Amino acid sequence: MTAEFWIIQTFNGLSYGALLFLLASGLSLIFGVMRIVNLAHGSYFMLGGYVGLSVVWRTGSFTAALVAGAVAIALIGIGMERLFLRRLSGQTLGQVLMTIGFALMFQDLALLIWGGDPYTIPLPAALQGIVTAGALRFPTYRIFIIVVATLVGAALWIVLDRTRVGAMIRAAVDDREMAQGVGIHVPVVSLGVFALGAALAALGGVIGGGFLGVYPGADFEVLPYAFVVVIVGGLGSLPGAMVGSLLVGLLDNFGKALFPELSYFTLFAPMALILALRPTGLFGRA
Amino acid sequence: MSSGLAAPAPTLDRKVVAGFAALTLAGVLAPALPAYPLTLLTQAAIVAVLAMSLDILLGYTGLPSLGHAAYFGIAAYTVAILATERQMGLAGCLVAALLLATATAALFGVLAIRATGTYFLMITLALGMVVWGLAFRWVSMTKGDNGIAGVPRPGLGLGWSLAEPLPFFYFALLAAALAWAAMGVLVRSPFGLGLKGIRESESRMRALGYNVWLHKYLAFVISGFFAGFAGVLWAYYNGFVGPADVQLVTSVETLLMAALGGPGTLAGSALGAVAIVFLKNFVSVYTKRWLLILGAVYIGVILWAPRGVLGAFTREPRGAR
Amino acid sequence: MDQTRVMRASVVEEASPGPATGYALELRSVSKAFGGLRAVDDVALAVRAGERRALIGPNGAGKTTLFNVISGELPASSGTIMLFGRDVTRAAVHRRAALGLARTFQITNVFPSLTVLENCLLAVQALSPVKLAMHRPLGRYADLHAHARTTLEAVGLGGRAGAIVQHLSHGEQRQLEIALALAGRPRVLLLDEPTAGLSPAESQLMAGLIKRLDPAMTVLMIEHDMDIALEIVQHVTVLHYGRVIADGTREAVKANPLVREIYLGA
Amino acid sequence: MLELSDLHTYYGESHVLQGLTLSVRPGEIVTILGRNGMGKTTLMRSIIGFTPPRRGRVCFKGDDVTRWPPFRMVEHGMALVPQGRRVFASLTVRENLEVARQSRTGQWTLPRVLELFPRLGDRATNRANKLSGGEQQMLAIGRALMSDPDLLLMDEPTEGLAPLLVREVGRVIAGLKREGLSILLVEQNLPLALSVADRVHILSRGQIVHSSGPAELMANETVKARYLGVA
Amino acid sequence: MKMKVILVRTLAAGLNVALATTLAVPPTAHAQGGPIKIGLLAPLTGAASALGKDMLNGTELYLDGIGFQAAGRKVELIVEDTEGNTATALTKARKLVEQDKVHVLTGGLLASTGYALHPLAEAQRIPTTYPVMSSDDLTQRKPAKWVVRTGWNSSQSMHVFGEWVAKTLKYKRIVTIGLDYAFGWESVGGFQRTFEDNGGQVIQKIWTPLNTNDFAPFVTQIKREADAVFAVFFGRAALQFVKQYETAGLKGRVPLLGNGTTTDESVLPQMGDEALGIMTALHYSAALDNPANQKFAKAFEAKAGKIPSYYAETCYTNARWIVEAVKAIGGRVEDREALLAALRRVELRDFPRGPVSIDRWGNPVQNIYVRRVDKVGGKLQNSVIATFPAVSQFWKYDPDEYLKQPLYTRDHPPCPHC
Repeated sequence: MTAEFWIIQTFNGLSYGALLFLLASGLSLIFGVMRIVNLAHGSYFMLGGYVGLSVVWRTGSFTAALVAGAVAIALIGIGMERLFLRRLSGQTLGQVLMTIGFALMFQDLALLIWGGDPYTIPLPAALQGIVTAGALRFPTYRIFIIVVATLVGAALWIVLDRTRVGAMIRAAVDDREMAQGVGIHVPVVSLGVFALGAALAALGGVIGGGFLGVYPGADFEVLPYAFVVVIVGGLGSLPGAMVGSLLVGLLDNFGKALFPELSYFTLFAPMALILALRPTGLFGRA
Repeated sequence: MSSGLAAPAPTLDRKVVAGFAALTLAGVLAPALPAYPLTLLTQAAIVAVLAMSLDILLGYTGLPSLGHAAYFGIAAYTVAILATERQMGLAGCLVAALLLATATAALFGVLAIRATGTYFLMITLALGMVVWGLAFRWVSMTKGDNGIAGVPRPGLGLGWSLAEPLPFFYFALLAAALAWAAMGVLVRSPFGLGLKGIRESESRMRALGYNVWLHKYLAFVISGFFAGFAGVLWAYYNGFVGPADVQLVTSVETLLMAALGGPGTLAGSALGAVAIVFLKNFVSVYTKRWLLILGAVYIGVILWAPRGVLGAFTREPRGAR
Repeated sequence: MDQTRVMRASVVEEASPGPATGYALELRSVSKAFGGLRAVDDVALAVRAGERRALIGPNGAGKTTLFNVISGELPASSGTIMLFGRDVTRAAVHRRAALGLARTFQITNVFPSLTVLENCLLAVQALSPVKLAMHRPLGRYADLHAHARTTLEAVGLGGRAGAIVQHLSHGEQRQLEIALALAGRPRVLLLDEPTAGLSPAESQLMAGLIKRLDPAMTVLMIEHDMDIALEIVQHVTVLHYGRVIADGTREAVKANPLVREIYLGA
Repeated sequence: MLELSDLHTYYGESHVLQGLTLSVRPGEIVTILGRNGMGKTTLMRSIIGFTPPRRGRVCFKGDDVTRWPPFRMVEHGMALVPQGRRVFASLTVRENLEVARQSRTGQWTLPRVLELFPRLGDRATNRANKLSGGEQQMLAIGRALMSDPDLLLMDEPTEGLAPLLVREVGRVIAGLKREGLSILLVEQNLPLALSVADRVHILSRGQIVHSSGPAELMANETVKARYLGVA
Repeated sequence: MKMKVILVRTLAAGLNVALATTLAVPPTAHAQGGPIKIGLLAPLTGAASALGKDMLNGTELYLDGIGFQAAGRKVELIVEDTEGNTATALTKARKLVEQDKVHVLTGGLLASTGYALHPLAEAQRIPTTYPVMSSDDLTQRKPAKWVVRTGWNSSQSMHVFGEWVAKTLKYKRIVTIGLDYAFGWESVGGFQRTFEDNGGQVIQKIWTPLNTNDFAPFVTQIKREADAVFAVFFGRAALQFVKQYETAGLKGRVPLLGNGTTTDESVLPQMGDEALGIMTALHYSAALDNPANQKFAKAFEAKAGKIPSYYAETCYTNARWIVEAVKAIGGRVEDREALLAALRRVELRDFPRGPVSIDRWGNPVQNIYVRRVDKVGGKLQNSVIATFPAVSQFWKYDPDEYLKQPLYTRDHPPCPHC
């Protein structure tokens, strides 16, 4: 194992983890504020990719695809929360089962609208190159993913930790009822968080569509990863989602590279270990 | 002691009666059934055992597990590997598979029982994925994504072959009925009442002197045992075991079955299992858009009959969280 | 019946060893802190076997917290808890119950979707190995049923055995709350506001019920209704800010100026 | 200001408030006394909307606000200092105050609240769960004031506080009254309750069993003994 | 209360009645003179649904062309969705055989499904054809009497390709990367065997789990001293791999070779210039220049709006194959033994893929084409650059000797130069 191997694989793991962060941070936020275990979150990722793909086809603009994907899926999320999930407020199991129903429907709708062919989202020329550093070669697009995730993470952190809106969200996480009792429109906050979570997943879907592609089945393929991240990091914790994403990205990558025979075991076993020691995850609170 | 203290004669629950009627009817009608409905009925009987095993946790103890396919799958894999590579017979396969499934549940239980509510959901999901990861990637043992095909139906040495659909149906029906009876006694036993108590109030159970952890743990292990039992039947029924049998979607579907039928009623879980097996396999005959319909049905049931189909007919609300 | 008898014997057996201090329940400088707040602060308490004692104090004085520490729901931050001379400070809740400690809850804590009889059966089988039996339906255990029905009769719920608990009135649920604690034939009983939310008539019934309890049973009760409390107990302990500020006969406590100030602003 | 008529509130099957009627006039402090478990906190929860009454009417500033969601109540000028303080543990002191600020500009601003409770200013960047009980109580009151209320609901603000702090809370309440705030106060500390109240009600088993001025109650040993006292 | 009991009972009872009545098939349905029923298993939902659609379109295209008539009888096509899941495929196969009483069972995607269907076909004695499922052993060490393969097997074209790469391209050191299951193993195994028999060396073998979507951890391991990389992927994995191979900067530095599905027309139109120059081998290319294929490709494009993939061709050919067999026995499909024998006797020269006959293990003997991805008229295509006629699954080896060798797996052939 050369130093080059370690550097490149670490880079691969980081960039994959960055993509996972986009996916998992929304899942974690939604759980934190609303206690909803959203099994349709992978669907947001997939649908976001498809919407982005359609937009690139029409407009040729990757930026437009990012925006349109995030907005469209945010709207879907709003519809789901407002019209369906809210009615089951407080019923964990009912909500879980309902999100499964949605996941199935989204899967079929995607097939109906976009067909079953796999696609990749065409990238703008600027993101296609390779950055070389000595003998090391880093794909520009993977650097881009890391940059986007870093920016999103920083923005989320600033909003959550430094703004009044963020304080309102955390207040709702701490004590939902009392948050209403000090005048916070908790239903609106919830809706906003749900929309934001869906939009982040969709953003991940569009960005992922540039190198993982957009295809049927992507929803349930990424979902376990998102859950592992959230479980390891701790439900409802943004720092947890950050650390969890990187950990999972790296574990997955090195597991595949070093022990291909046990690659999923190397991912899930440490997770089980973490849970055994800290049932609420690294950053979770009971 | 005051008067009239004799224990009431064990009255048979109406659901038990209905269940017996359904089993008997299925048994009587089976020879008249066309082969495919018979096949589906066989499948439903097996999956019903799985759903009921989950209901011990979900409906009776109030622990929603999202990793139940693990024990089912481990048992199925054990049978498949032993039957194809070691030509082991029914008894050997059964014992080995049940031991392994139960042992896995015993191990996972230690990790999972500490958590409650959503955390329990998530931890079982994670543990389920550990097993899936092994099934998928431990290629030398499980043949990875190829799965293990050609699991022979067991010979019973009774002169008739289980390879034919009808004998196998009776075999599966009998096995399912036995499992149902065993679980039925369990949930009506003092231990089973303890589970219901835990579902309703853990703190009170502790105050009464129950070791709540032990009760939950035993329920977890027993539930894994019966899931394993279903897995044994499944391996023989399908003749094929693959990673799809242990994946998240299978666990989710099992949870749906238990929940749709009304958690806390074994017969309800069985009904949920039957309903979903038939729904999946018949809607898909008539339309390519069956997933859409299935999803819509799930959502509809949860919205309008949140306690499940059977639960909607029973008087008492259930403590499913 | 046999199994129940065996169970009783074993309880006594477990409870008897240990140095005899003469107290059924003894607390030595027990404290419980939540973060910076000392909800229970250096409490010493000694209750003789068969004694009836009330624990009073204004809201937030730490009474329920103290109960939770005694029963084991909350671990004590420091101090020692002795049950019949045996140190149970680190024992789990169910271990203490097995030693003969039972409690009721201030907010009714029963099993709402089960029947009254099932509730009581849960309590009856709790201290017997039968609770882990899985091979026979509960209906076959005639002795458990008999015991459960006796207990229900004793608290006046004999006619309601088949009712689902959540359909009971609040008063009946409070009676059941007591029945659950009594079913295990405890030697030390902690009652947390047994009359909370009851009408005056219901409260009187409850008081009567408590008064009729086996005189050998040690009873420690939190009660806000002083009429009721003083009717039942001889001894009163007053808790304020987590500390014991008065301890003695009811007359002595009534006359205590500090107590009067807290309660009446006099 | 606030008029409650014939409120009935249930927790599940349990009938907690059994036809309760009372009113708070502008600038007045009305105190509710009563032992534990008599429905005092439920009353507060019913008014603010956490546990809406099943029957009866809540009128606030002339509007029927029965079953409004709590945040609308707050917008309408009601604020709650809840039992057990319930400050947002993971928020800083400043954030706890900021999130409660209503958009309209009124007389209660962050600087004024910090002026009232200088201790909070010192600890503005500390997380609320690091505060002492007394500080948390100040924060809960300050947080309620940030919405610039016309009516303040205070549920046992002295619970678990040391005597010195109890007096401090009393001073604050008296000060707020001078500002013209209407207050509905649930209290078990009799001296404090009587010192600030204009009128006193005693709640027992979900009903008002005694209403009078504070002086009358002070003098009425029978009522005190029956519903509040040890003897 | 009573009402509810009745409801529950009705539910239970109704279930049985429903089974007994509505689901029952009238006994007259399968008498001689009814339609000839073909049951097709295809993944119409799930990750492989695009391939399933091609399979369905190819089959329908042929049957449309003959007006769903053969040997004077109507032909009925009954399609079942497998979700790309073997367990589901088994259930649906039982449905087709047991409920629909199909005369021929066909379709299926995954090799694992092929092995799982084998015992079913034998037990049910149902004439079965495999147009897609390519696992070697289905027609080698574990052939099934009742199964005829109308498609190909995994190593068949790779034997040709390994030798061709060694002899024509003269590459010496090759890294293989492929999907970690039977199809990948057998494709790599076939390639490695003839490549090494002709002087080449496989210096590294990388296996990727089937659900890999990020290939970076694998691509970045490829040894730099390789003359070329040989890849085995299909569907979206092919799309992702080829794209990520380019993204990692390997394209243009290390030439990419592959098995046929890696650049199959099912994914080729969605690829960009990153696919240009990849050389592969298969028994078909949409760009094949023969009259039958031109006619087929044109008709398929008209029907499906896309160029035909090998999945489309193989199912089109498969449908014709079945119909030819039906015609050969005068439409007496109820005679299963006769139908099976006829299926094994079909030998035609004008399939789109070229002439095909069947060997005694049930596998086609057919042309293998070496192809290169070119851009023609702005579109990517698999241009045929070499043709090897009448290739058997045993290539130039003696069948008996060949069958003494173990099946190609993860570890066989071994990798002495790794």
